[in-house]
Amino acid sequence: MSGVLFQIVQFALTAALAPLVTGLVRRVKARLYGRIGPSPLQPYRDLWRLLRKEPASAQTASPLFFASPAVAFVALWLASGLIPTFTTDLALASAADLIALVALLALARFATALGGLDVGTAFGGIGASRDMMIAALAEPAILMVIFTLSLIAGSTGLIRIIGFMLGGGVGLEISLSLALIALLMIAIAENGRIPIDNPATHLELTMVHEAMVLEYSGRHLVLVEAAQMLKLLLYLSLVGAIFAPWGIAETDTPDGLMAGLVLYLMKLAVGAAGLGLFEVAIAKMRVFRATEFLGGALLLALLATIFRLIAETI
Amino acid sequence: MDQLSLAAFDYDVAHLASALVLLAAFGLLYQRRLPGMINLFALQSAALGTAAAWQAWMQDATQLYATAAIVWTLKAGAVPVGLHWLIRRLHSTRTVETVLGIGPTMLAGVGLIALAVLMVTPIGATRSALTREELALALSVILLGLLIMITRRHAVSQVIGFMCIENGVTLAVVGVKGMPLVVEMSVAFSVMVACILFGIFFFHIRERFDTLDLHFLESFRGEDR
Amino acid sequence: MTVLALLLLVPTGAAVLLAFVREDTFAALLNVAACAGTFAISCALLLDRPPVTELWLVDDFNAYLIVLTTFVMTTTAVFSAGYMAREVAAGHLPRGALRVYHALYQALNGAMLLAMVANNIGLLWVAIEAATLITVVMVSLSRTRESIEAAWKYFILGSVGIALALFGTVLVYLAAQPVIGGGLEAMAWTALQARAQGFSPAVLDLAFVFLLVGYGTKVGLAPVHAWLPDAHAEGPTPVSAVLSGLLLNTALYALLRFKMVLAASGAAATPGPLMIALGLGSLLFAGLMLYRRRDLKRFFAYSSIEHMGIMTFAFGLGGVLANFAGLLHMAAHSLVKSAIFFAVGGITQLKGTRQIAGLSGITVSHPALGWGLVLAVVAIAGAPPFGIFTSEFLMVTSAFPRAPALGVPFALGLLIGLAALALRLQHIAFGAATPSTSPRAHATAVVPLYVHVGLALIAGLWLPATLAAWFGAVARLLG
Amino acid sequence: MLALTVGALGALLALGCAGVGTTRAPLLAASIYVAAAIVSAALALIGAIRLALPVEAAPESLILPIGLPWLGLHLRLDAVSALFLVIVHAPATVIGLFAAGYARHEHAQARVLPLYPLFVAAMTAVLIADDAYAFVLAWELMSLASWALVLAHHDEADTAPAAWLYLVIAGLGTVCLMGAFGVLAAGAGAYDFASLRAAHLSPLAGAAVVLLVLLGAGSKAGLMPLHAWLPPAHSAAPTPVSALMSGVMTKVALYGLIRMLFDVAGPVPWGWGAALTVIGGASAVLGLLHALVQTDIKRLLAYSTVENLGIAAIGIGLALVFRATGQTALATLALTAGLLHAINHALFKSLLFCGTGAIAVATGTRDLERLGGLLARAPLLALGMLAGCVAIAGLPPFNGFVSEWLTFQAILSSPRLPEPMLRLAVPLVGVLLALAAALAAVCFVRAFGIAFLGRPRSPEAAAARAPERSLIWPVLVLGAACLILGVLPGLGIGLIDPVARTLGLPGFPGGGAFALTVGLGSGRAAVYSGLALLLAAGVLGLIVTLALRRFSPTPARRGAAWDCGFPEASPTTQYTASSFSQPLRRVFGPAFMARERVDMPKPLETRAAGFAVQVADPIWSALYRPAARLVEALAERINVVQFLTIRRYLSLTFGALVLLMIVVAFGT
Repeated sequence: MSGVLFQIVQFALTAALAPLVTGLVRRVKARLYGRIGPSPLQPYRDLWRLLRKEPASAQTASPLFFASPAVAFVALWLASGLIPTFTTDLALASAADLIALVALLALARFATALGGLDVGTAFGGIGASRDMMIAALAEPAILMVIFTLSLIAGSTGLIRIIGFMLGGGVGLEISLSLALIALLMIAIAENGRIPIDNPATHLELTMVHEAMVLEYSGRHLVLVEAAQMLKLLLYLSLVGAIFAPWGIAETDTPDGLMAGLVLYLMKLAVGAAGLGLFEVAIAKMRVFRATEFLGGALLLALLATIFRLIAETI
Repeated sequence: MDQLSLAAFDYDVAHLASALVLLAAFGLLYQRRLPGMINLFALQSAALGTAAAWQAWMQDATQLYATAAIVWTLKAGAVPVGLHWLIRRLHSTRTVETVLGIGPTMLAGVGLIALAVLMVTPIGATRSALTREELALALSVILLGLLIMITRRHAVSQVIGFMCIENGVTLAVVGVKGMPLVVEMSVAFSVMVACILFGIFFFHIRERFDTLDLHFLESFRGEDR
Repeated sequence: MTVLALLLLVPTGAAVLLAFVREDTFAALLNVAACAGTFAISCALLLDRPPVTELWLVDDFNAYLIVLTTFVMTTTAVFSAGYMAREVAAGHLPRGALRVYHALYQALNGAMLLAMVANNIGLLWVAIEAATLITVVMVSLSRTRESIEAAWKYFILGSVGIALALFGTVLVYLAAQPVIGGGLEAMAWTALQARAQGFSPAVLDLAFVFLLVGYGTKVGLAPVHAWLPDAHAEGPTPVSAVLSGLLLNTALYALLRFKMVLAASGAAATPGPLMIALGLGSLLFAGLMLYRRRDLKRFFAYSSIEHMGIMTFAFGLGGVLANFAGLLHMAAHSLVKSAIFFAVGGITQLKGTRQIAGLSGITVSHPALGWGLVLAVVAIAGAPPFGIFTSEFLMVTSAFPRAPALGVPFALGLLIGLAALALRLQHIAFGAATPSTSPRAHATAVVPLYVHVGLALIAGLWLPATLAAWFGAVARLLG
Repeated sequence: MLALTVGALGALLALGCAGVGTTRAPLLAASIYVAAAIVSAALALIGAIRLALPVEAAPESLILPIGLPWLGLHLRLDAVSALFLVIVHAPATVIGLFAAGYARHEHAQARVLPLYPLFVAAMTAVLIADDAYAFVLAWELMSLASWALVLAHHDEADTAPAAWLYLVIAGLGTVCLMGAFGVLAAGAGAYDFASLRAAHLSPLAGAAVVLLVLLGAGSKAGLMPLHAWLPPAHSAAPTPVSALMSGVMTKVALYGLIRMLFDVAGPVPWGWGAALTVIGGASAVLGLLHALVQTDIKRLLAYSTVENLGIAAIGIGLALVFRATGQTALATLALTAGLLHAINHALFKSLLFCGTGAIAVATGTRDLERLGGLLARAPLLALGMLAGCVAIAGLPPFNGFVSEWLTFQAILSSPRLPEPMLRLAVPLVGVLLALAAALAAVCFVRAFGIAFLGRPRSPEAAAARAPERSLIWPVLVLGAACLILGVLPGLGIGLIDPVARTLGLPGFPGGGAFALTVGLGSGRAAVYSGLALLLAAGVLGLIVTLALRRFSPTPARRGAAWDCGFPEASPTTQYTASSFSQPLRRVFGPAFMARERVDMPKPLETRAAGFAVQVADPIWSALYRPAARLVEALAERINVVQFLTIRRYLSLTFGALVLLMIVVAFGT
C-alpha cells in the first residue's frame, strides 16, 4: 500500500523537480560565463507561458504529430518514476528493470523522431536521423553498463542493485568506475548536451534535437521541453541511485525517508552543478565526432564488463 | 614319340601362329605406308586363320574350322583386296602421317605388351600354360590395335587398327577351349567391319576419321562453341 | 517358353512386316499396336515366369526391366506416331525414311528384349551389338550432315566399345570354363552366378576392366561417353527418348549382371572402386558440361550422362540400400527422361528451334506442355515426390556415413546438376513466350508425358510391394 | 488429433487441385483462400489443444503406407510439433484471409492459387514428420512449392535470378539434411526418428551431423552467410507468399534446428551452441544494417527477417550451451526466449508484409523514396503498421520487447558458464544484440516515418486511396495480437513451457501470467510487467491530457510549416529514405561497401547536381560470386571435350582402358 503512495509521490516529485534542475544547470553556466543569468525557476515560467499560448502548426501535420510529444513525455515520466530516488519501496520499481527503463527511453525517442518526420520538412528529417544515429550508438553502451551492474549485483532490477550497493558488499571496483564514466558520457549524449549537441543553439545545421522539434509550439512544445527536462532529471537520479545510493531508504521510517529526500535533492544539485561546469569547460564537436565519443563510451562499458568477468573468473 | 612331346609340339605350333599375329601387329605399328599395312594385316589374318584351324584340329571343334574359313576368306582375302582398291579409288596419299613418331609409338607398344604380360601373370596358378600365354598375346594384339587406331590419321589405317583389335579378340576366342557361339560372334563382327568400310566409302572420308567433310566441320562440331 | 518366344517374335515379325508397309500412318499405328502387344506379353510374363533354360532367363532383375522397356517403347511409339508424321510434313526427313524408321524401331525393340532375356553372355553381346547398329542407322535417319557425323561418331566409338566388351566376355568364359566345363553352360548367367566361387579372380578383374570400358561406352560413362550427346541431339527425338530411357539401361543391365558374378565369386574386389570412380567422374563432368549447352536436346543428353553416373556410383558403392536406390533410379530415370524428351520434341516442333536461347515462356504459350516439362525436369533434378528423389535420398544417406570423402563430392555433383537444370528450366518454361507455330500442344506429346510423370510420382510415393521385394532381392545379389 | 491433421493436409491438397482450374475468377480464388485459412485455423486449434494436454501424455503417432516401402511414412504429434503448428498456422490463418482480399489485385492468380495450399500443406507436413524420409520429403516440397510461388511473377525482370538462387540454396540445405540423417542412420535402412535417436555416434560423426544440420536448417532460416536468397526471393514473390515465407517458413526452419539439435541428434557439445549463438548475433547486426539502407520495403523486411531469426538463433544457441553445461533451468530460459521471439516475429512480420501489400495496392509502389504522407490517406492501415513497427523495434509494451528482454536475461546468465572463453564471448553477443535492438528502432522509424509521414514524394503516393477493408483488418488483428502478447507474455510462455519439458528440460523458471518474472535462484531475478507499465502509462497519460485540457484550452491554429522560415518548401526538400540512413551508412560503411557518388556542377554550370549511393552485401562478393566464378571457369575449361575429334575420343577410351588396367594390376 505504502508502495503505491510513495510511487505517486515519486511521480509528482520528478515532474515537479525536472524544470528546476534544468534551471539550475542554466544558472550555473550563466554564472560561470560571468552573467547573472535567469533564476532557476525560470523554466517553470517559460513552460507556463508556452502552455497558455495558442499553438500553431502546419497543415501537413497529422494526428501523430500531436500525439508524439505526449507519448514521449509519458514514457519519460513513467521511466523517471521507476528509479528509486528517496526510497526503494515503489510499487512500480519492481515492475520494470533497467532494460525496460532503457526501452522506455527508446520508446520516447521513437515517438519524438516520428514527430520530427511528420510535417515533412528538411530540418525534422535531419534532427530525427541524427538523433536516432546517436541513440543507436548510445543504447548498446548503456546496455553494457547494465550488464556490468547486473554481473555485480546479480540482477537487472534497480531495487536489487541499489540494495547490493547499499549492502556495502562492493568495494571500489575498476569495472564500476569504468561503468560510471561510460554512463556519464551516455547521459551527456542522450540529453543532447555539449559536446554532442547544444541545447541552446538555434543554428540549424548544428542542431540535433532542436531541429527535430522545430515545428512544435504552444502546449505541444511544453510537452517536448518538459520531456527533455525529465530526461535530464532521470539520468541524474539514475547515476545518483546507482553510484551514490546513500540515503535511499530501504525501510520506510519517516526520518529515513526524510533523509533520503534531502540527500536526493542534494545529489541533484551537485549533478546539475557538475554538468554546468563540464559544459562550460569544453566545446561542441562535429556531429560525426559523436560516433567516436559514443564508441568510446561503448568501449569503456565493454571494458567494465570484461574486467568484471575476469574478476569473477579469477 | 610319347604324348608329352607331342603335346609340347602342339603348343609350339599354336604359339608360333599366335606369335606371328602379334608380330604382324607390331609390324603394323611400325609400317607407315598404307599398302604395306594392308599386306601386313593380310599376313596377320592368315596367321590367325592358321591358329584357328590348328586349335580346331587340337580340340577337334568343328565350329573353329568355320571361324578359320571366315578369317581366311574375308580378312586374309577379300578385305585386303577391297582396301587396296579403296585407297586407289580415294587417291589417298601413300604415306600416313602418324600422330606420334614411330619411335615413341614402338616404345608405347612395348609398354603395352609389358602391361599385358603383367595383367596375365597372376592367372598362371590355376590355368594351363597354353591359355595363359595365348591370353597375353591376344591382349597385346588388342592393345596394339587400339594404339594403331589412335596414332594413325588415315581412315584406312584406322580400319586396319580396328580389325587388328578384332583379330586379337578372335585369337582369344579360338584360344579358349570349346567356346560356343564363336561363329555367330565372328559373323557379327564381320558385319561391323563391312559397315565401317561401307561407311568410309559411302561418306567419302578423304583424310581422317574425324572429318567427314572439312568445310561443314567448321559450322558443326557437335555444338557451336 | 511360348510366351518368351512370342515376346521376341512379335517385334521381329513386326519389323519384317513394317519394312514393306509404305503407308506411313498405317505403319505408325501398326508400330504402336506391335509395341502394345509386346507390352501385354511382357505383363503376361510377369504373371507366370517361364522356367530358366540354358539360353533364356527371366528373374527378379530383368522382369521389371522387360516390362519397363516394352512400356516405354509403347508410349514412345504413341509419341513418335504424331511426331515423326509432323517431321516428314515439315520436310525434315527424306521420303520413305519412315518405313526404315518403323522397321528399325521394332528391330530395336526386339534386340533390347533379347539382351534382357538372354541367359547367355554371348547372346547378350550379340543383342547389344545389333541394337547399336540399329540405333546408328536411326540416328543418321535425317541424312543431314550433322546427323551423319553424329551417327558416324556413335558407330566408331560404339564398335570399339563393343569389341572390348566381347574380349571381356571371352575372359569371363575363360574364367568359368575350367570350373563349369565348356559349352553354353559356362556362358549362362545362372551357372556363372551359382558357381562363381571357383573362378580365378585375376581373370575376372581383367574381364571387368574390359566390360566396364566396353559396355560403359554404351552406358555413356565419361570419359567414354562422347557418342551420346551428339547421337541424342541429332537423332529423331523418339530415338533420343529410347536411347536415354532404355538402351543405356540395357547396357547398364549387362554391366550389373557381370558385377553380380564378380560379387558372387567373392574374391574379386575391383568393381566397386572402378564403378565409383567412373560414376562420380561422369556425374561431375556432365554436371559442369550442362552449363555451356545451347542445344536443348544435347542439354538433356548430358543430363542422361549425369544420371548414368549417379546410378553407376550407387552400384559401385554397393550395399543393399545403395543398390536398391540404383535399381529404383534406373526405372525412374528411364520414365522421366523419356518424358522429358517427349516434351522437348513437342516444344522444338512448336517453336521451330532447338536452341535454348530461342525457347522461352512455354508455360505461357502452352500451359499443359510447359508445366509437364516443369514437372519432369523438377523430377529429374531429384525433387520430391518423384522416384528419383527417393533414390537420391537413399544414395546420399548411405554414401555419407560409409564414405564421407565420396558423399561430399557426390552431393556437390547433384547440386551442380540441379543448379544447371533449374537455370535452363526457368528460361525455357517461364518468361515472355517466343512465337510458336501452333497455339495448341499436340496430344501425342502431352499425354505420354503426363503418364510417365504420374508413374514416376507413384514410384516416389508408393512403390508397389512386389517391385520393392524384387529390388531388395536383386540388391542383395549385387553385393 | 494427428489423424485430423493428416485430414487437414488432404483438404489443403484438394484445395490446391481445385485451384488449378480457376484462372479468371477472383471470387472463386478468394473462396479458396478463405477455405485454406479455415483449415489453418483448425490446425492452429489442434496445436493449441495438444499443448493444453499434460506433458506426460504420450505423443500420437501414425504410419502411412506410403514413402519408403520398408519404412512407411511415420508421423508424430508431440508438444514441439504442436507449438509450431500454432506458430505456423495462427499467422497463416490471417495471411490466408488477407490473400482472399488481395486476390483481385493478383494478376498471376493461376500461378499462385494451386501452389499456395500446397505450400502450407508442405510446411505442416514437416512439423509432423517422424522419419528422415518424410522430413526431407516435406522439407523439399516446401522449398519447391515456394520456389514456384516466387516464380509466379516470372514476367518481371529480377524474378528469375531470385528464384534460381533460392532453389539452389534450398537444394544445398536439403542435401545437407540428407547427409545429416545419413550419418545418423549409419547406412542402415531404419530412418524413423526413434531409431535415429538411438544412434551412437563417434564425436567426429556427431560434429558432422550438427554442422550439416546448421547448414541445412540454417540456410532455410536465412542465417548468415546463407541468407543471400531471402531478400531477392521475398521481394519477387507475391505479397501473401512473401508473408508466408518470411513470417512462417523461417519458423519451420527453426523447428528443424530444434527438432534435430535438441531431440534427434541427441545432446550437442557446447561449442556448437556457442557457434550458433555467434552466428545469430552476426546475422542480427548485419541483417539489420542492410535493412537500414534498403528502399524497397519488402527487401527491408526480408533483411529484418535475417535479423530476427538471428535473435531467435541466439536464444536457441544459448539453450544448447546451457544444456550442454548442465544448467537446464537456464537452458529453458534461453529456449523460451528464442521460441517466444519466433512466435512474435511470426506475428509482426506477417503483419508488416500484409501491410506492405496494402501499401502497394494503395500506391502501386513499394519504393520508400516514392511514398510519404500515407497516414493521412490510409489512417487505419497506418495504425496497424505503426503497431507492427513498434513491435519489431522491440519497444514496450509490444511483444518484440518481451522476447528481447528474455534473451538479454539469458545472456546475462552467461557468467554461470564453466568455460571462461564462453563467459567472455557471450557478452560480446550481448553487445551485438543491443546494437541490433537499437538499429531496429532506427530502421523502423525510417520505414514508417518515410512511408506514412511527411508529404507525398510522388504523384502516385499523392493519389493514393485507402485500400479496401479486407486488406486492412488482417493488419489490425495481427497488431492487436502483438500488443496482447506484449502485455500478457504469460500466454506465449504458457505455450512454450510444455515444449521445454518435452525436450527434457525443467519448466520455465519463474513465469507469472501478468508480471513476467525470471527467478534464477541465488538472488538472481528480474521482473518485467508490461501490464503494470501500460496501466501506469495510461494513468499518467490521462493526467497529462486532463492537465492540458484544463490549462491550455485554446485550439491549435493551422498554417504553413515553420521550417526555420523557409517559404513553402516543395516535398522534394524532405528527408528521403536514403538521406535518413546516411549517417549510419557512413558510420558502418564497410559493412555494406557503401559507395556514394556526388556529382556537383562547377560554378556557372547549369546542369543539375547528382548524387547516387550503391550498397552491396560483402558476403555476396566474398562467398557467392567466387563460387559461381569457379563453376563457370571449370565449365569453360572442360567444355573443350565437346569439340574433340573421333580419334581423340578414341584416345580417351584407350587411356581409360590402360589406366584401369594399371590400377587393377597394382591395386590388387
